[in-house]
Amino acid sequence: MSAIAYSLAVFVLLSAVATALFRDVLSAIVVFAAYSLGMAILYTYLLAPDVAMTEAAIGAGVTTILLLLTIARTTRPSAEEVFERVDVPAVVVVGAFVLVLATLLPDMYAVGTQDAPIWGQGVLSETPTVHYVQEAYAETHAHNAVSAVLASYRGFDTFGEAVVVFAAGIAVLLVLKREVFA
Amino acid sequence: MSDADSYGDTYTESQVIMTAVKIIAPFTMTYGLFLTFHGTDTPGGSFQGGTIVGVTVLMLAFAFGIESTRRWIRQSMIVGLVTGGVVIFAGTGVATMALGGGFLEYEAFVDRFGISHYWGMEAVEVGGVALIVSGIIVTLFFATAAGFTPVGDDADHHEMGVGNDD
Amino acid sequence: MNGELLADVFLGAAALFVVLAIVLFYRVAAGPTTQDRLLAVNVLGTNTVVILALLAVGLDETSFLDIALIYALLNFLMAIAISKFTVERGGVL
Amino acid sequence: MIESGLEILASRYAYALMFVLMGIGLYMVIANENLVKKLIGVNLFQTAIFLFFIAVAYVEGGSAPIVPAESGEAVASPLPQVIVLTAIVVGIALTAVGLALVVRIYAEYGTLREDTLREVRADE
Repeated sequence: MSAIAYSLAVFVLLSAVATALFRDVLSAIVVFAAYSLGMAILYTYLLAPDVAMTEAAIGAGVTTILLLLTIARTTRPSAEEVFERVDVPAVVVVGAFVLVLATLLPDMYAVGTQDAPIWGQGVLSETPTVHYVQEAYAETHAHNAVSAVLASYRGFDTFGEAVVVFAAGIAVLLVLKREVFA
Repeated sequence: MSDADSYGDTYTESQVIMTAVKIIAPFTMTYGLFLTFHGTDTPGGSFQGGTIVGVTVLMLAFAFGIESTRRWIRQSMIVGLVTGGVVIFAGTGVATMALGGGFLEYEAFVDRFGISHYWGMEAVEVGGVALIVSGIIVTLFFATAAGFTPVGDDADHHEMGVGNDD
Repeated sequence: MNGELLADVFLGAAALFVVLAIVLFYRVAAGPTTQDRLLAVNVLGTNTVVILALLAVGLDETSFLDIALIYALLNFLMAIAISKFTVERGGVL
Repeated sequence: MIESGLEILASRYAYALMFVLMGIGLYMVIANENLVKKLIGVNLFQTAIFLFFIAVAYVEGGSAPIVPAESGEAVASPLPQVIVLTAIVVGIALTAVGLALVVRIYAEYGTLREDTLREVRADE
């Protein structure tokens, strides 16, 4: 039943175009929140509940508010016309970029097929994916394979990500030169 | 009063928002904690749970004034949360190394103490990532809300004076 | 067989709601003021909760309901933030 | 010819969507003058790549990666999902750094438009 996926794709595309074309930054932020909603449903449909949850928590709460605070601290340019004029040279460049990428399309595996190399057909008999799916519960006693990979198999990677988030927090405080909680 | 003044000066109380947040905040807090602690069995986990706990604080800040919430949350608390998270995460890894395994190789716990692999993961998820993420979300929010005031400005001195009261 | 048919009905309903979201998007794009757009996106958020619940039944994944729960809890946050700034700064934001 | 093209598009819709979204994100970074909108464009580009990873992990008719699954049932791959899940959180943290830089630029130069900014910098 891919009717959901197709209509979601249309919705996401519409909101992305609207985000790009709105002249008023506040409206662009509001439309970007709608884009995030569509993306979260698409992730859910593609069987990634953990990712959809992250997108829901971040997209509904944090992104919008950080963007809002930024324009509240700086400026919101007054706009007479609703939409921006389309920048034709940029459209040509971007169109060429998308066309070059689109030539790859026939060579990609269809969405949802198990022929893809990630599933270990052909030369690769056991890929990490196959191992995780088959052995994750026996080896880590975690029902959620995503958590098992996150905290156990790829724990070192997660440590790096956590430190990057930590460093980003410090960077913000340094850039704004401020002891926020003093 | 310039544009760059802090929000505390222009905060307006809204009965609707305060009531709504009072009702919803306990639920979001509980749900964030649920996701954090239950992440190994159901979808969710420390990244999501930590974010939702952080968002709860943002919600309170919007309802009750950003300045007063910032004063209510002490600096030591946030710094403790974030650095504590990094230390717990790294400490778990170093502990496994001290017990003869690799970095974050929880088999070492199983061999030495007989506790399940599962608890090593819980320590990293709850003690490490959740603390870091929730602390950083709150930090990012308050830092962006405070904005940038050039050094030596009057507003800066005023705020420092406020900060020294508690 | 009967169960499969029922799942298809739920998925079809979800698709219908997505189409409804596209229709609603007209108000987001056209809404003359930002407040109109904000309300439209709020309605889209409520719509999302319904779609996620329908997907949970249609795909037989009860865990998808948790995502719907997050949206139900956090959806009002953006409206609060924008209305707060509008009040505090006299409509300038 | 057209029918086979449509069929390719229909079976690989997620990748096609990803390409177009990448294009829109790139357009926002190139063409929009406002720095905040440029950052939104970077975010859009990012989500397009997340979509690619999630589409790779998807299995038609499978279930979410909660194991142990019933035997013989296909399960979506957890590995790309983990990568995306951490990347989203890191992405918002990095967006916040960008926004802090935007706030700082506004404090220094009093504008967020790229063309005005270039003029102001040229005058110095």
